[in-house]
Amino acid sequence: MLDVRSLDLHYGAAQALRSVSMKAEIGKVTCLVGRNGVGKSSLLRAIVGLKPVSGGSIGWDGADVTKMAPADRARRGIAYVPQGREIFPLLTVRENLLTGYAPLPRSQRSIPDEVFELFPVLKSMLDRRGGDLSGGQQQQLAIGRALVTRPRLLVLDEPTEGIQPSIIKDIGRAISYLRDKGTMAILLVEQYFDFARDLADDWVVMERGEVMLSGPRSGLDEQEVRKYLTV
Amino acid sequence: MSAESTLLYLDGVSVSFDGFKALNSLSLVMMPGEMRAIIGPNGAGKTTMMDVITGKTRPDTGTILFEGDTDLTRLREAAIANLGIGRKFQRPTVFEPHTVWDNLELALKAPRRPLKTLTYAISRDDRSRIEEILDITRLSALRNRQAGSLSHGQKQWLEIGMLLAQDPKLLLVDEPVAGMTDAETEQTAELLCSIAGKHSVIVVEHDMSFVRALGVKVTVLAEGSVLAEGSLDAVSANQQVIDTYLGR
Amino acid sequence: ADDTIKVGILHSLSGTMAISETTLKDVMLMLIDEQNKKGGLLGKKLEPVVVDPASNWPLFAEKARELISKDKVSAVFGCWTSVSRKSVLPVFEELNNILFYPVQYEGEESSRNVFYTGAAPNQQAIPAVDYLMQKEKVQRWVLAGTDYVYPRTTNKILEAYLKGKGVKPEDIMINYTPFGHSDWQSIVADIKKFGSAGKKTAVVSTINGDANVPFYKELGNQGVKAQDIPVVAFSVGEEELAGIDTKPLLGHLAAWNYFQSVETPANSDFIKAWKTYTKNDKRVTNDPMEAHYIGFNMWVKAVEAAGTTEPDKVIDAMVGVSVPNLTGGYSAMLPNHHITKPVLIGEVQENGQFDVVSKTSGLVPGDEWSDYLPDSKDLIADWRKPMSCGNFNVKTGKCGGKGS
Amino acid sequence: MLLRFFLMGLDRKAGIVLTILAILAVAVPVMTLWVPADSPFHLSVFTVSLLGKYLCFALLALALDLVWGYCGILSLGHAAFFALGGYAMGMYLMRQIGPRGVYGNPVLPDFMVFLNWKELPWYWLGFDHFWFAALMVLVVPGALAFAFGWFAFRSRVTGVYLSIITQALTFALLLAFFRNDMGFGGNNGLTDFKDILGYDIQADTTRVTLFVATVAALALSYMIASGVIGSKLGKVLVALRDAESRVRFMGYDTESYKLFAWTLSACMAGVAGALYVPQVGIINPSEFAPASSIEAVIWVAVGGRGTLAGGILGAVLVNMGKSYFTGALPELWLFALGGLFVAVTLFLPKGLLGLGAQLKAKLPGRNKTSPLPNAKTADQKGA
Amino acid sequence: MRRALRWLMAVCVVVATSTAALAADLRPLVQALGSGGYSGTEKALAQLSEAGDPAAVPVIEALQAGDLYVRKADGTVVVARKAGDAFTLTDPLTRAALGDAPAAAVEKIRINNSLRRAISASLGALTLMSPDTGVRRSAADAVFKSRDAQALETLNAAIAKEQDKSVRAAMEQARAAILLTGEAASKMSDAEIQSATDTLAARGDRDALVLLNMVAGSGASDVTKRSAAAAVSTLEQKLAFWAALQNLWYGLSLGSVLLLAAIGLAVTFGVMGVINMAHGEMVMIGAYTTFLVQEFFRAHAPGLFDLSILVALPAAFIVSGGVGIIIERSVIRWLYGRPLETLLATWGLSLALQQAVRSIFGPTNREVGAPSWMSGAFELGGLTITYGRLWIVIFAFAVFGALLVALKRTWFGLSIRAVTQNRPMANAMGIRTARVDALTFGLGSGIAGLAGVALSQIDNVSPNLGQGYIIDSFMVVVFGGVGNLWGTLVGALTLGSINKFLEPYAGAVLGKILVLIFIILFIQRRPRGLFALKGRAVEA
Ligand SMILES: Nc1ncnc2c1ncn2[C@@H]1O[C@H](COP(=O)(O)OP(=O)(O)OP(=O)(O)O)[C@@H](O)[C@H]1O
Ligand SMILES: Nc1ncnc2c1ncn2[C@@H]1O[C@H](COP(=O)(O)OP(=O)(O)OP(=O)(O)O)[C@@H](O)[C@H]1O
Ligand SMILES: NC(N)=O
Ligand SMILES: [Mg+2]
Ligand SMILES: [Mg+2]
Repeated sequence: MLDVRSLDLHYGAAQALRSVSMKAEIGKVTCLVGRNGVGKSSLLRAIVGLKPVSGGSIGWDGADVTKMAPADRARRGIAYVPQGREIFPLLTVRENLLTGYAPLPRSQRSIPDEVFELFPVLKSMLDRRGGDLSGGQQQQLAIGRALVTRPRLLVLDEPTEGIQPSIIKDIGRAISYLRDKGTMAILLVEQYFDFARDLADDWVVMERGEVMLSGPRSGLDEQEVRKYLTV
Repeated sequence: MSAESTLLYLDGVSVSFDGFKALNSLSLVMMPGEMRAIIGPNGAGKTTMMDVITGKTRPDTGTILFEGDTDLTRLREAAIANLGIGRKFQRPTVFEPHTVWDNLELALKAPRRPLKTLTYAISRDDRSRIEEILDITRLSALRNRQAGSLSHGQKQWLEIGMLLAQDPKLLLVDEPVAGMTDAETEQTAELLCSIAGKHSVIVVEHDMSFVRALGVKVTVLAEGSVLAEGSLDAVSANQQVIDTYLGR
Repeated sequence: ADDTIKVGILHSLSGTMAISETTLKDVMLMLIDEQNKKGGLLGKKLEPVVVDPASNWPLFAEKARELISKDKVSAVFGCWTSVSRKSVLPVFEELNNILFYPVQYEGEESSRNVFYTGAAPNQQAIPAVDYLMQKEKVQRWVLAGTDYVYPRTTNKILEAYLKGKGVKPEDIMINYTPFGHSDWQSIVADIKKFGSAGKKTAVVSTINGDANVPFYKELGNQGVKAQDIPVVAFSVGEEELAGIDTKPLLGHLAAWNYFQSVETPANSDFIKAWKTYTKNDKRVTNDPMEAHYIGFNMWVKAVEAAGTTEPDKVIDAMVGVSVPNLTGGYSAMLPNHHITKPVLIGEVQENGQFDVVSKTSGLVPGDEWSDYLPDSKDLIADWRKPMSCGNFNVKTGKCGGKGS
Repeated sequence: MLLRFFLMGLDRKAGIVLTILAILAVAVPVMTLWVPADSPFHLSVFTVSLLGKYLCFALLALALDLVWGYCGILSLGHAAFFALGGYAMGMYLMRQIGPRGVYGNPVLPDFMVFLNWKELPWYWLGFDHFWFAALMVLVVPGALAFAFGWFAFRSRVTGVYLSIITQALTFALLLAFFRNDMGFGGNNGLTDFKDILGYDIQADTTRVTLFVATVAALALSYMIASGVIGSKLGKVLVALRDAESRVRFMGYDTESYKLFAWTLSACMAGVAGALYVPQVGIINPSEFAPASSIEAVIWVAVGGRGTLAGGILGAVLVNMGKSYFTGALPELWLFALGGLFVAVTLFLPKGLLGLGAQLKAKLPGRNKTSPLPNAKTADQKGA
Repeated sequence: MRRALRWLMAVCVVVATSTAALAADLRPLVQALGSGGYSGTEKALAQLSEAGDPAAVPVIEALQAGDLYVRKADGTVVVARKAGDAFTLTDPLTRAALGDAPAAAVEKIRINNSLRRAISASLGALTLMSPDTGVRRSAADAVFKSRDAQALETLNAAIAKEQDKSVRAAMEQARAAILLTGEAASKMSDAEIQSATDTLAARGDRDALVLLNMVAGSGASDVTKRSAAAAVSTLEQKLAFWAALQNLWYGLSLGSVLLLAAIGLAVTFGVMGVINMAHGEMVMIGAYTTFLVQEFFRAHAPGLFDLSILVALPAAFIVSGGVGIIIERSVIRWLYGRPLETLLATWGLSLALQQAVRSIFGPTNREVGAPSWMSGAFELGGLTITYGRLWIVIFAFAVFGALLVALKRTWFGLSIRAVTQNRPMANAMGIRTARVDALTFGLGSGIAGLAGVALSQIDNVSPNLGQGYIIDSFMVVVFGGVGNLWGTLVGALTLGSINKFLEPYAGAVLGKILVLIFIILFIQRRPRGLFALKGRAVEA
């Protein structure tokens, strides 16, 4: 289980997160929503270790990973699909996927079938450079790459951005499939509310660097959540 | 169809990368004041089409005319932009070291020659225009922030603002609402509708509710050429479009 | 303080010239140290002031100025390249101080404030060519040099000299290479080719320090033997050879005014002192070091004669001063501020030393204005009063070059 | 309009820089020429020349910062323009020697005489007039920069490719000027100057005047540079530094913008070189050495890139350090200087001028900043 | 038939004279070697070889080796070999031991170039009959060079006796050389002249050309001249062809040197994006490591000196690589994402490293020797190929190949590329970027160290070594296209060849200028280098 406690985070002098606490459980999809610039991506970056925090703690699987390097968190099963894709532009699609081997022992180093089932286009473009792909294709690659690491915590930052509707649906199905396997905690940041609503087991709603609401879907009023997303 | 009286005229445009045809004899016509939504699978060639129009990529074959007689394939990017073609990129690209205000000031319609910019002094009109855009994009409070420190969505807005400031005849808008909340999406749709008429707009989006809100003719691109064209409802009913794009 | 006499040392300790000049700084420190052990000069201790002009020519001028006006040195020993000397020259003239310049150079200069203790072209190049012509019966000449003023001028003089001796233009090949040139394959091949016309051929090398090691390595590898095509060099001494395996180079030549291998008591003392001073048994000595040795001793003697370190007095006292050199004779300061030197030709030995195969019978006086260049053959320098002129024209009888 | 242009660039920083320069321009002559030599306030002529040299380098650094700091063109060949300006001035000074050369030839410089040149090459004509030489100081580097930039920018040569061809340019010039056949004195260069505009070049008053001229040139260049930077053109430059193609899509012809800044910068560098030569007394091809250009880049980096004043500060401090260390620590100074460069990059990422901003940023948010790349590259890089 | 008869007669003469001469007759001649300076020695040597007694061979060899001394006390010429501080003396002719003598008691008989030539000539003449094939062959070569007419008779005899085909050919060439250039030429028949020129022309090398040229320009008969001139022109054509090939080889060889120098930079700069001004110093450190390794061999295992380079290779890789890792961990790692600042820091490091080496090893050149298998040259057709260059070419390609495999085919290579393209994301994928960075920089530096080993064979080992290569290396990497190893390969070879192609026409200086201008113009046409990466992936 991911357990974030009173996290503070700064960009220079500006504070982006204020005492943020939240949880994400295995076998559940936790949806993090909020308007532009409230700090969702910042929180995810803190969780995967790309942005050092200035206070608070991040627990994963019972261990404190607050100070751990991103690579070590990846080795503990945390995988990240960043906002803006961040694929390796000059590596081929295949090589991009292979980078997912890094945290795996040699015996497990293979690309899971579900990657190509989910994103058949990747299969046909294995030798194309990642940077040459279209925006949506890159997004698919970024998700596929994360899946190669066999994560137990999958952190997704707006994974549907730029993706065609049919594949969004596929991604939705994939996420529920992964959740239903029950081995993975999924933390999803999503602006596309309908998509999020269909998947969310738990909600976390942020505003101006703070968590305003959180809890299981059953316990929260959807209108309440939406309120934080309107202008 | 003749190119006269059209704003933008694409005929038989093909582009290939190392043998891969990103655009395959694409033809498309835009009238002055028209707004068009373009949808299509990832990799269909939508962004490539904008690259070709704006001079970023040179087509292998095909005709691209602006306002009936200007051959865009011969012009460099800056010249094309100066004809009145503005663009918002799929990935928000803003001038990160500059403040939000300066970003808009740079985008603002004004002479582009070096010596003119050297002696440029901002006028009252220009000032109020920027204020207005800040207002529209809800960035007023962030006007002195460095663009580099904006969040993803904020940058999207800034880029839309820059496009407005440029005041082009033709706006090419690549995925404007990616990363926006549903409410913002609606606003953006309204915004685009309000500028159409005076301007021509090509919008690329995957968000169907947004496309629906625009309420304009839709062109579906697939594998580098036009698959279907018509109202959103019409194309949505097209089985091919459903299979390759919308899904079930 | 006033109880010491300061001596400036202006040699590059970093940059491209450090490789050559650092040794000269060391030898100056040793000479000053020895002089102090002997009781100093005029009852005062000598104090060396070392600065690093870093192989940067304008910095040479700046440092010279600093030594003279800030440190108030009585004389400066320094420079290696001609351009560094050219750079400091106006400074020494303006501030009226003394520079001892220890390296062989192209000539065509005589300043009241500079004493040239290295060889002028007639003290190195011409005798070397004479030797090859007479002893090796050389008829065909390759003049190979680094592309800068010293080689250019020297080659100009040699070309004129050779032509004067009846060498045909097609028997002279001139080749220039950039500083630090390291790929000598084609040039060595060209030399071999040029040498295959059936006439005895030799190479006269004015290749600058750095480029020599790769040059000689290539000569060795391509099997250019001294017996077939001898190379005589003017810038290759013991120090340069220390970096090369000399076995394949046996018999190639160098012309200098001093070799470490010369067996005289003065020289063995000097070598011993040098090895002791540097605490390194393998350190070699070379010609510019001897030049500093001579220059320093001349200065000491002149200061003693003048009873002061005041530059004007010392400059006047310098002319005519004669001190022992390391090759068993005396070198004297001439009125043109150049000195008399013996010219030695040495052949490279397996141990990296030179075996002297020829020595001029007497001392050769340094000729500042070459007799082989049309515009300088009428010029002489004589810094004695009342002439006191660096470019006196014997034809017009006027000071100031050709005049007009 | 011109006035407004200059005023535009006048912020607080410019005020400080110009004030310091003004003080120098007044105090240095007074302290050198009128304060008695035994007074502690007396400045020796030696120091004045040294200061003059630093300020010439400062002008070069300023010119470089204009293109590097603001247009992102890392020139590794800027010393070429400096040297060309220097040669233009050197040629004038050579011609001023007249019959006072060692061979007494009234027309030919000494090096031409002893290499048997018969007449002055055509490109030396006119350099006996100061006005012509002064014009060439601007025109030669400017024209070379214009031609080079015109091709390079149009071909969209950017980044390291541009840097390396600027280096190739200066290296080629170095080798060319080494050649005696070029008629610029080969490796020995031009030296032994006698006077400038009829005044003895070694006279104290001349030296002080040259110093004041350097200060004035630096001040004027600073005003021009900061005027340019403060204008909208300056903003375009900064914008294209990081996102050139984006600027193009907005309708700006980025090539002409770069060309403008590049040529302006080259002219400034040329002026710096022209002022440098009479003060150090020699110009030789080693000024073209790639290392000279890299050193200039280093000054800017040390002072703070993209700040204008930083270049000036860096050039003066590094060169003062060099002057001092080469005298005080002749055997170790490279460690000191090398260490300084490393330390600046590690501890002052924005250079000396960035120190203030850095401290300010540190104070309120006592957070540990990431040692790894700034968040910026983490998020905004990529395809 | 008539010729055979003449040879037979000649043999008889030779045998007669050699039996007639006795060791006792040689004694005064040997003694004369020690007096009269160079010219005295030379005269005595001439008489000694005229005597034609093989017994003189060891004496002359001792003279050549510098082992012949004069005992000061009585002026006797002795063979002296150094034994500790003193010399062990033996009689040059009888080899009888003559006891020891202190260094001061003997004086070396010095030789100069003309003596060396005379020695080779007389040794050649005297050893033509040696039982050892190798000795006979070099004797023939020596006679060919000396063209000593006195050797003619011996030569004829030797040819008659010679069984070995190639030695015989060499002897015949020597004979032809003597005949054509000596006085005999005027007495020869046209056919004989023709056959002699043919023999020489068949040799087909520059030495033959020299001779034929001499003949063509000499005072010989018109027929001789004409036939020589004809041979000259065919030979010249042939040589011109080989010269063109040779030039190609020079280009390849210079290209390999550039490749070696640049390839480490292709990693630290091309792949990692560090503007590594200290690259040259890594090369230098490799060269100094070679020096240290050789010092060790010289001191402890002089017999194994030929292996020193093989030991130096891994040593240099480790030392330079280690220094690289230290630099990366202490400085570079703070600078990722700020590529321009790496220029400043590595420039500072480069200054400090140069000075450090200067302080430790002194400013002057250090001697790095060539193992025997890297010395000298061999002929391949009309090409002269030096072993040193050949090995460098092979080595450069080997290093290139190994690096290519490492980067393209291994997990480490993939991590390197991932990390350098997007460091934070690679880290988030689980790649330990710190380690990869350190190892990558270490790899680049280590390769630079390897280059240092190779360059130590052809260049100065001095603190400035690296400075001489840094600019060329950057040119190569950029010309080829940053980040593309193949570009570096092709770039290096192209620039090397162009340089060598231009050099003969333009001279080294102008040639270099032209190459630089070529690079500038080329980059205008291909603004991202020869092997430019294209497409969206790079533009963004
Ligand atoms: N590199 C940065 N430097 C300074 N401030 C930053 C930086 N990145 C983000 N911020 C600021 O931190 C705040 C939170 O940003 P964050 O990216 O976490 O927002 P977000 O919730 O993900 O928004 P979006 O929905 O637009 O992606 C924003 O106000 C943003 O301006
Ligand atoms: N430089 C290139 N090299 C190879 N393939 C390329 C290159 N540029 C584009 N492509 C390919 O061309 C196709 C069209 O890409 P484009 O970006 O135009 O698609 P798109 O319609 O904008 O997709 P999306 O909706 O995902 O943004 C894609 O399959 C892409 O992989
Ligand atoms: N004077 C010389 N050797 O440059
Ligand atoms: Mg975000
Ligand atoms: Mg797209």
